[in-house]
Amino acid sequence: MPDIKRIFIANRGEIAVRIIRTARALGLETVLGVSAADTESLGAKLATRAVVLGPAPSKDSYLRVGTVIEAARGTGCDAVHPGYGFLSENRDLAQACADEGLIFIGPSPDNLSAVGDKLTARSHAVAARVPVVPGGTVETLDDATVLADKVGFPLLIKAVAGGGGKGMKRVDDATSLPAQLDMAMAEAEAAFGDSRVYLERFVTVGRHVEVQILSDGDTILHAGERDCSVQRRYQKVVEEAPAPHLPPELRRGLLDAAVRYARHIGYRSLGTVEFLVDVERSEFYFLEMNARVQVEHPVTEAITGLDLIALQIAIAEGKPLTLTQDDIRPSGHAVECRLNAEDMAQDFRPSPGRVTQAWFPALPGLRVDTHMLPGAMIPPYYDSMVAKLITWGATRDEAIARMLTALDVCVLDGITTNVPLHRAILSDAAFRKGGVDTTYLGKLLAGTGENA
Amino acid sequence: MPDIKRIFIANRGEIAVRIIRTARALGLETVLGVSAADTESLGAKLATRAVVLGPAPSKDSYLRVGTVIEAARGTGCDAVHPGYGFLSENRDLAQACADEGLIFIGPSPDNLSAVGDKLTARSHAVAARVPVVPGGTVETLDDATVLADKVGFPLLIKAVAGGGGKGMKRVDDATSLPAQLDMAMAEAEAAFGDSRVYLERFVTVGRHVEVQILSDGDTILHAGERDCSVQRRYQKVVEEAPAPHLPPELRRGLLDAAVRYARHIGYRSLGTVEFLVDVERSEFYFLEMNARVQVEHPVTEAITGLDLIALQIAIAEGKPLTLTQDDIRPSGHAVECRLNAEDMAQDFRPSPGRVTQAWFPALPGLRVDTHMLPGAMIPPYYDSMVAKLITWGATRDEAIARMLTALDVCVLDGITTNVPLHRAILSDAAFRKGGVDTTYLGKLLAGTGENA
Amino acid sequence: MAELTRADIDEILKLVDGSEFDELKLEMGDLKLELRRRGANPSAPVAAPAPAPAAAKTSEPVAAPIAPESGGTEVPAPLLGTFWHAPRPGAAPFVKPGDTVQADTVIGIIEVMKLMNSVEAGIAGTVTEIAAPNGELVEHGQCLIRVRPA
Amino acid sequence: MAELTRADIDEILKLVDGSEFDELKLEMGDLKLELRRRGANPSAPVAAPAPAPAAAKTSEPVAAPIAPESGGTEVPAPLLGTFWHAPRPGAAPFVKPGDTVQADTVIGIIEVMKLMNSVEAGIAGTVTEIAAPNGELVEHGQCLIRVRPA
Repeated sequence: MPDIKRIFIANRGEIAVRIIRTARALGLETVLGVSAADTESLGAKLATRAVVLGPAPSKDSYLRVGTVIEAARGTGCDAVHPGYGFLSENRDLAQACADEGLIFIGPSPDNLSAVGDKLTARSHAVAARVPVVPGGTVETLDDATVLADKVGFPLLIKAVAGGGGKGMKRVDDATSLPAQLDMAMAEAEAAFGDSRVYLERFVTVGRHVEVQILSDGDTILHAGERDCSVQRRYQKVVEEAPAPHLPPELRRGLLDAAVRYARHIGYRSLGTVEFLVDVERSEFYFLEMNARVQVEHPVTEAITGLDLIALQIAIAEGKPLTLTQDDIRPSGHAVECRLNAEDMAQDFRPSPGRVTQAWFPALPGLRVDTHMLPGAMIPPYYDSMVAKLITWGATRDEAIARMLTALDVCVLDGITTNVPLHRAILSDAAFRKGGVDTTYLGKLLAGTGENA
Repeated sequence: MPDIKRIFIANRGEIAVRIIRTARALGLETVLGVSAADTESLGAKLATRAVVLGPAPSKDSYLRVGTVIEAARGTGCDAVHPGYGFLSENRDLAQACADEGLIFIGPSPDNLSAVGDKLTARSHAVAARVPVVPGGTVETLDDATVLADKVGFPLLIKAVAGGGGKGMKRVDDATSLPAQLDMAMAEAEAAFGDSRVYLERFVTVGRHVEVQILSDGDTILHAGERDCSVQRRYQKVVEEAPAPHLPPELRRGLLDAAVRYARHIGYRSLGTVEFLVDVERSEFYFLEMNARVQVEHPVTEAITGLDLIALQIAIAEGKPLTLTQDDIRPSGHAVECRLNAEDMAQDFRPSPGRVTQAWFPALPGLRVDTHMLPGAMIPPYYDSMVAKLITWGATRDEAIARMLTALDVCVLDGITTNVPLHRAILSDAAFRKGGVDTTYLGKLLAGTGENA
Repeated sequence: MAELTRADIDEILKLVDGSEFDELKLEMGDLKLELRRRGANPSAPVAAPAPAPAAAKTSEPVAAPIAPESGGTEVPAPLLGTFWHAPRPGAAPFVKPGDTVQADTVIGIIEVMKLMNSVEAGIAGTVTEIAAPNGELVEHGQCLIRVRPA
Repeated sequence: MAELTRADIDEILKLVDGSEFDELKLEMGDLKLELRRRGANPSAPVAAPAPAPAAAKTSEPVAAPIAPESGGTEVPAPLLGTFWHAPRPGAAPFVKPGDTVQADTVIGIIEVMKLMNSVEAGIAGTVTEIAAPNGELVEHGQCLIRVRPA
């Protein structure tokens, strides 16, 4: 494929600015497609050109495949970068790019199909000998007893025909299995006319650990793992790399599994394989693969020195990776805090508005990815993330200390942000110890954290 | 001395912002004294409070010792940070602070006297066995022949009673000495009624190398050297650390001499000893000592990881240094480019005005110290420096490559800057080879550089 | 940089005073001038949803707030795409300057991925200018043609 | 950079006064002028929802230009220092509200490092307010007292 000269960016906010940063460094032009609400955004000002895709609501602008393609062609772009969210994993966009002779800076439509659906993605994991959460369908108590023996307790019983947690039962030991199974099958029969149920291991203490993949289709490398266990309602809040206190053999297993998965589906681009780490059993299970750049990619960049966006572009141009696995030598530790315009005191309600002051000075080991400047408007239509602070340290303690300093020194006035939440997390003994699980933040917020 | 709680900053521009950055990190309050032209500056907005010292001209505001003291006391400050330039090496300010019970974040009045005057400073160098430019007074040809033998050729003859280069003669070899001496003495007699002349070694190829000193009065440490040979009309343009291709024994001699000098005068604070390195003879001579933080201090911070402003404050509080010389382990290489609002095409005329866009994104190894934001006004009354870009790299080549990328990626619109000059220097083969002398930039600009 | 003198400002004031405008904002280099007529509402917030542009259905005469210099009201592109003056290559254009249009008169087509979207004038009057070139990209909100209201 | 004089501002004031405008904002370089007719609503911050229309009180005369709420022209501090109301502790103040001053009437002292600088009113009229407290720091340009011009 020919070298890219002008990239159409089908995104907004900090990731649009992040892509423009690397494009400028590579000497590439950029065209940013914006909604009518984003015409004055930093990205719109920094891009070589900005075009208005449509009105403020995403469905009328950022989510319109045809409009994006039309805009990219009409502005003479030769490639489309979808960022994250919006159309980034949309098979139709990738396909339309292929049909129109535009380079999609992401994986192939087939790759997107392979990972886009949970069940398909899981079946690929099984085929690639990547562990998934143990479980299976049972029709009788005998089946259930045999399977429960393999799966272990606690376990979950779900109706095969059900969904959304309906009729789900947690079983803590073998004694209560028969009664719970009876009840679950009766409920399933009553609710769905299908008494079959599914038994699955219940992970009491789980960590979210994901592996960064880089693949040119032939060479498949990993760039280490990230720990994203600090979540609020499945939204990542703090991420870090590497994952603290991960047993070496578990880490090795994770990294190998991620590469094996990517190889199995013939993946070609930047991507991330997400795992649930079962802390009590020291095992891990495949969750899903994200076929795009992640919000938290900077922590990987901080410990590896790579420019993942530049590599993503090079792969899209058809260039073979010139790196080998040995060239990627993570050093030190990095932490990322997502600053959101939201009001913790009002149940994290988004707080859009106009920024009066934004100052993110040079601090040792600090990187800030943001589209905030004094006077910036945060429209109410989109994600409330306004900045990512990333600190690097020779040790995890140093990275955390630097983040606490950054939170004190940086200024973002005019809007309410979740900075107090980040201070609380980074000062909390359990977090500082390292290796918290996905229930951690909920407990901290409920005041039942280790240190509450 | 008690801990400082509120610092009065008697400066402006990027250094005011730099001091506020460290003060915020240390949890200290700041009061910024501004002129009427700087009330909307970034520093004025970031400081805990800003007070207007006087009208725009420096002599009516930033240079008024009494006003600064009055303002510091009236706002309840317990310390004064003078930055660089303005009153930073003013003995009266240091003395007035002492008289008024304010901590001057700098050396003692006696230290300032010791280095404030060129001749006094030089005599201290001689007393401390720190090399100065070889030379001496002669009254006869015999004297001159003996001395010339020691000083070597080329040499300069100056009238002892003269000044400002009047009657200065360059002598390239022993043959021409008698005639030139006769002429010089006759001219001196005619001009000043005093025929005595001074013979001094003429350094054909000289580099400006300076040593960062840290002293609590007992412990005197150096934080390595900086090379500031890229100068235009005695103004530093590009600085770096360490000095490239400096012979190890010469570097050791420089560092030792700087510490010796500081110890000799009982120096206590942050300071810099400047040397002229005679490349052809592999010798060095004392130039002067700057008793303040330097514009180019970030290159030292970049290779040592120190926060020099924080150390300067701690020393001023009377805290002993907790570092030893072995704790300061420079690693890698750092380069600084001074971005000035000036028009190269118009003989570097300052180009004040309003900044329309300012964007300095996170790039690997880049630090930016600036007071620029979109909408910032650059008043015509002061220095034209608007930003300092500092890049660090594991090697000098990497630091330079990163700077070239930074110059491409960063945006500073609305004013004319010297960015093209920096691109030219950093791309020039002679600079990239490393170790250029102080005539380098003049030749590059005149189009007679190695690569012109 | 452009410089306004006091006399200029006087002139502007008089001019605006005699006009039908409620509000004036002027920025020239580092000069910024804002005027608002007594009793007039401040202008709409910057980030508010775009007001329904062309569909001025009622009988209120539309002021010519935008681009008064061209002598017409802008008809903005309702969506991004390729703007076509005529129903097919070679055919006569839907409208040309001097034509009279009604609110429902089709003035052009915007193509998005082979889908042809006809665009109506949204206002009755006389076409003064075809602003967007044939066969080229128009952004959402970009001026397609200008119409002097009837 | 263009500079507006006090006289220019007076002129602009008169002009606006005779006009129908409620509000004027002018920025030139580092000069910034904002005028708002008495009773007029301040203009909304850019991103705020539009406020109810200003209840303009029509023909009321325009108040003094700067700080109209206090009813007087500001006498600014010519330099930074400690402001003293009286020549020495315990003595009667130089001026108090209600006093009549001439342009050369001393209204206070600003002390800078033991140096006493007397400050003159610079305008003739009646003192309406002593704005800066006794014995405290005043910045350059800070309002010391207010005078209703004669």
